[in-house]
Amino acid sequence: MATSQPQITPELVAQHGLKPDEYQRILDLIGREPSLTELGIFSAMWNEHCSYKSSRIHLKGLPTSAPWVIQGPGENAGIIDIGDGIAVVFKMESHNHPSFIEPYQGAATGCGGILRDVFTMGARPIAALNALSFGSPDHPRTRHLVSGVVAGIGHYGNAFGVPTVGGQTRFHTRYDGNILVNAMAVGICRTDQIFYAAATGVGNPIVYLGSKTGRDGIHGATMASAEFDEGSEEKRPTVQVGDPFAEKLLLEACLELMASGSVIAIQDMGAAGLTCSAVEMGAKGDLGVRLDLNSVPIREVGMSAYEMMLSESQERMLMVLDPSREEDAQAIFTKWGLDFAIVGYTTDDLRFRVEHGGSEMADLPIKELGDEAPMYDRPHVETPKRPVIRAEDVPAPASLRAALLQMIGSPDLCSKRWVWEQYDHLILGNTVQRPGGDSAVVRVEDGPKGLALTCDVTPRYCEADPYEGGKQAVAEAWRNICAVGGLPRALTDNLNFGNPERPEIMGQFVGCLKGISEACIALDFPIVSGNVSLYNETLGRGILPTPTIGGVGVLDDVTKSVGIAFREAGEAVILIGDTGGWLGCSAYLSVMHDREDGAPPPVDLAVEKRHGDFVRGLILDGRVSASHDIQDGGLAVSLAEMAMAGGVGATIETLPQGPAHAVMFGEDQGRYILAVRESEAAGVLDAAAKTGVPVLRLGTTGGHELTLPGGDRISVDELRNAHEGWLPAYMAGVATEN
Amino acid sequence: MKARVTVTLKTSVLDPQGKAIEGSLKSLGFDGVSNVRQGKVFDLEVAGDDRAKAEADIKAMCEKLLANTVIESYRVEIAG
Amino acid sequence: MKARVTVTLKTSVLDPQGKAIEGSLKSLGFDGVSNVRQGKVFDLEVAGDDRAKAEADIKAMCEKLLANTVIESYRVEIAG
Amino acid sequence: MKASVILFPGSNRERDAARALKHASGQDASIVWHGETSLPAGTDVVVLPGGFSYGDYLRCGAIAARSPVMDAVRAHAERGGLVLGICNGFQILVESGLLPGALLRNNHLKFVCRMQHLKVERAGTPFTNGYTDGQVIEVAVAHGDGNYLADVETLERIEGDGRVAFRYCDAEGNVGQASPNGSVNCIAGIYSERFNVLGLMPHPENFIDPLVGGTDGAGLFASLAKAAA
Ligand SMILES: Nc1ncnc2c1ncn2[C@@H]1O[C@H](COP(=O)(O)OP(=O)(O)O)[C@@H](O)[C@H]1O
Ligand SMILES: [Mg+2]
Repeated sequence: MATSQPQITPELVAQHGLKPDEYQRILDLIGREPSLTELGIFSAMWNEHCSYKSSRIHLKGLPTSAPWVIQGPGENAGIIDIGDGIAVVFKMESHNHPSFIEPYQGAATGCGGILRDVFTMGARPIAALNALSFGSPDHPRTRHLVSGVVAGIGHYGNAFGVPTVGGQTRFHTRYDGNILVNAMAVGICRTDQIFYAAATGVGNPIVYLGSKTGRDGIHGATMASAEFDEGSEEKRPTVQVGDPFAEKLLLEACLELMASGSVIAIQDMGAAGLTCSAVEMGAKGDLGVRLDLNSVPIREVGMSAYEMMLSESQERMLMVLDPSREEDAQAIFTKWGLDFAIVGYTTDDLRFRVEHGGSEMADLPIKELGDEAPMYDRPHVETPKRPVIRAEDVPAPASLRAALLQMIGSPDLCSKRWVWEQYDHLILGNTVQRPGGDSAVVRVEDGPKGLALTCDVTPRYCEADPYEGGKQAVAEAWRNICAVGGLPRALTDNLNFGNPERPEIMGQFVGCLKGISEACIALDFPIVSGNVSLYNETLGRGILPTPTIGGVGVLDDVTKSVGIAFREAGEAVILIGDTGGWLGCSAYLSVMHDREDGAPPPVDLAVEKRHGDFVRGLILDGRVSASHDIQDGGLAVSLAEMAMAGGVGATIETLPQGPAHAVMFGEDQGRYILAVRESEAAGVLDAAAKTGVPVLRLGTTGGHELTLPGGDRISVDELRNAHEGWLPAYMAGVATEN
Repeated sequence: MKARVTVTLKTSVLDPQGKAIEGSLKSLGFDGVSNVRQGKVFDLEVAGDDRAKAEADIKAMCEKLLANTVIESYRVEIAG
Repeated sequence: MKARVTVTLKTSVLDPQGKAIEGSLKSLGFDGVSNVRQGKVFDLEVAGDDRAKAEADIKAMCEKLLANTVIESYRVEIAG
Repeated sequence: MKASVILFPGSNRERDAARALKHASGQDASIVWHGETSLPAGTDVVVLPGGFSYGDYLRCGAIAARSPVMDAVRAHAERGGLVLGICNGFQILVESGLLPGALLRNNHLKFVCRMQHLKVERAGTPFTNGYTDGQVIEVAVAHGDGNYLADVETLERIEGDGRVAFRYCDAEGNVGQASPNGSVNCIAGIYSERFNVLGLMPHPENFIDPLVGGTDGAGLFASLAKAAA
């Protein structure tokens, strides 16, 4: 073992985020004191991000299989089979903390990371989505964070060349100190052209591809520590900077290389770059790995083994190559102007050995690095149930008309056009349903298949009742897919929570997961990939529990998909599902009364399934001209969105029983609004009755106004001004500060 | 008073632009060129003739807007 | 040899970025600021120690690539 | 029609362009690497596709404009061959001097992707004989640097010679407030002096299919196919 290494002091161990008992575990495992490089390697492998030590035990229980699932959690991304030999590869990942520190680069590199996860498996990305949670609009940093994050996501996706077709954007004071940036990428490949991380064969070359290694994002605390910092600017940790140009070249080079048949295994370098990727490739393939850092392409002089092993420089890949194809591989990468270097080879000794400057810097048992990582069953307490709020006890607005305008002009319900117009959502020429509706729909190559894609969660509900909130997040994703005519197939999740060492937070996590699992099982909607982000907490205040669900659905004939827009006058407007006027925990309560109390609406999964299947059936039979699910803001907001989208109004003659404001703004689940040709109306109502689906004809489309019972009339233009106004005005408000 | 602010990336921060430009210069035949890094300049005028105050104000502008001090450093020059 | 190239928009060309930045600075309370113009700097190294040749080469780089002489002008400084 | 789509590092709408060309002509376009020094024999139309060649670093299109293949493209244009530059392709054309002026950052400084009406200022060119004079079409823009600018004399010449191909306008065809980027005279695209080179910021290549936003872009490629036939 190399000498001239600093003493491993308790402080140094602590700076590496390792608890004393975890360090003891290391000593027992290797039977000696680790070198500094080894300590760094352990800290990378055993941190929450890589080892999932707080969440693993609970994630085990998730439903992850179905006949169409090719690859569940555990690889770079999940994979499903959509028929005709086509596989869909997708995953969602967070870049929360980096985006709070440097919003533009943080969000950009987040997109880069998730795109890499997808094309590492051999898939060409065809769509991206993003779910964003920001602090209160009044918070001094919010504006700066919004503009930086959106510009960063836009720049990376636009330059890379993937359409960003959907997502969510919310504001809540509980994110003031911890914003959430969850990015999702979706790609396609042939089912027989999928690539995995597991290395095979002894003595095969391990190749480094992509950009050079610098001191990007190296473990802050450690780098700052006096021992080997020499206080020099050079060595201080630096924010990762994304280079979408390099990523685009890496994509093309990798796909070309994969097609040439010379790739045995491939793994992108994400968090703790070289360390995690090399260990994973070896461990998954039951092989040892020997790295020679002298041949790692570096950007800065005098980088230590420690720095190279922990660097998070972007746009890099590790690959096990068929030795006989070395020249062709090299040629492809030279053509694309990317670095290509053989940095090691596979061995049969199940050791992870790292050499630098002629001395051995690390020699560790490769499987134990992952398998023996700590796993905690942290104490958790259930979130106390909240009382159900009766609609009668919630004040009605002076004017429904004014209330609706205020609702659709509120930060969470307003149009997010300002966001998605900064994203190229049309590139590739396959975007059939654009941002602004329920799910986005993208055609798969030249068709006939299409994918329905959405991101959903209602953190308000999860905070009030994690179990119901977890169910609801999955149910809403399912609904958003059914609403465009898609068959929900599988989902990816991004579980964002506070500090798991606090039993209440762990209770939220466990509760949400229970709800999510039940919904996945009931809706035949397995989880194939995901990501956990914990410790989203400032000064002891955690974020709202935010388990973002990324749903993927399939249309066998993409031409059958429908959007939310009323297009024709004289069509029947039909409500699907029961309306009880549930105002507890609703957007109405928070927007109009600045209250977030009460139990959230319960989700009946059997009902969700029945209604979703019914609506999808009608759409695929070509009997529906517009369709929208009912979510935040209730019936009135959904009606307004349908009128605004098509510039066609509607006259509503009939409403469900109950207090008007509860009926208009209540958030009962399992509901949709459909527009169908008058000639279809009777048949649709009849079919619903036969299937046991509650149905009610609300009125008829037409004109340029939304007319409510009792005579309230709002012109589509007035609705649009309220809906489109808030975000641009807010962003134009004051200059964004760094 | 006229002033110039020069904003450059901190040394160890990746500069993809500089990298691409260097590559292009080389392919145009300028082989001897190396370590190309790109930065920004802002030319601006500030009212008043209190040099010290101007300098302080411009520093504040850099901290608040002109430079992203997480990844960039800046220099302020006040013209004669 | 180290050198710095400064590229600025010709005065006749209006500068949307400069204008926007000026607006932001004003709304941040820097009322006295005016005529904000944004430009670029390139720091680079050239091989050899023939100052004149270096200067000529770098001028050529500007003409060929670094500046778009339709809208930009440039200045070359060679560090002592 | 024999079309060649030039592939620069960072181009990302080359497939979209090739698809539109094939849709119009039934023939596959050849994808030509930027390092080539000649075009495939018999090339009728050269297309510089959209994207972020060289990451848009330095200036959009600046580095690509100096790549080897551009000499061949220049020669093709001098022979009177047809050249179409879309978005980043337009930026490359101005950077390479094949078209006058420059494309600056959008006046609002943000990337903008949205549907946009265009007025066909001049039908009957090899690029627009599928349209009528003054026809209003709807396609999309998707760019951060589409703010066209030229000095006064150049601008007068372009306008005087009727070399403005498309202007941004509203649904009724009113030019004025409709520019998504602040470009002078709402210019969305211009021709070379001989009308054989066209550069435009919007993306007709993504509008060839009623299922995906309409077919208003198809006319441009149909025109090319006709001209080259
Ligand atoms: N950050 C974002 N990026 C892209 N699209 C977004 C973003 N935020 C919201 N949207 C789009 O705005 C529309 C409204 O969002 P949302 O209210 O969450 O609808 P839903 O719950 O039906 O997905 C959706 O089409 C969504 O894709
Ligand atoms: Mg919806």
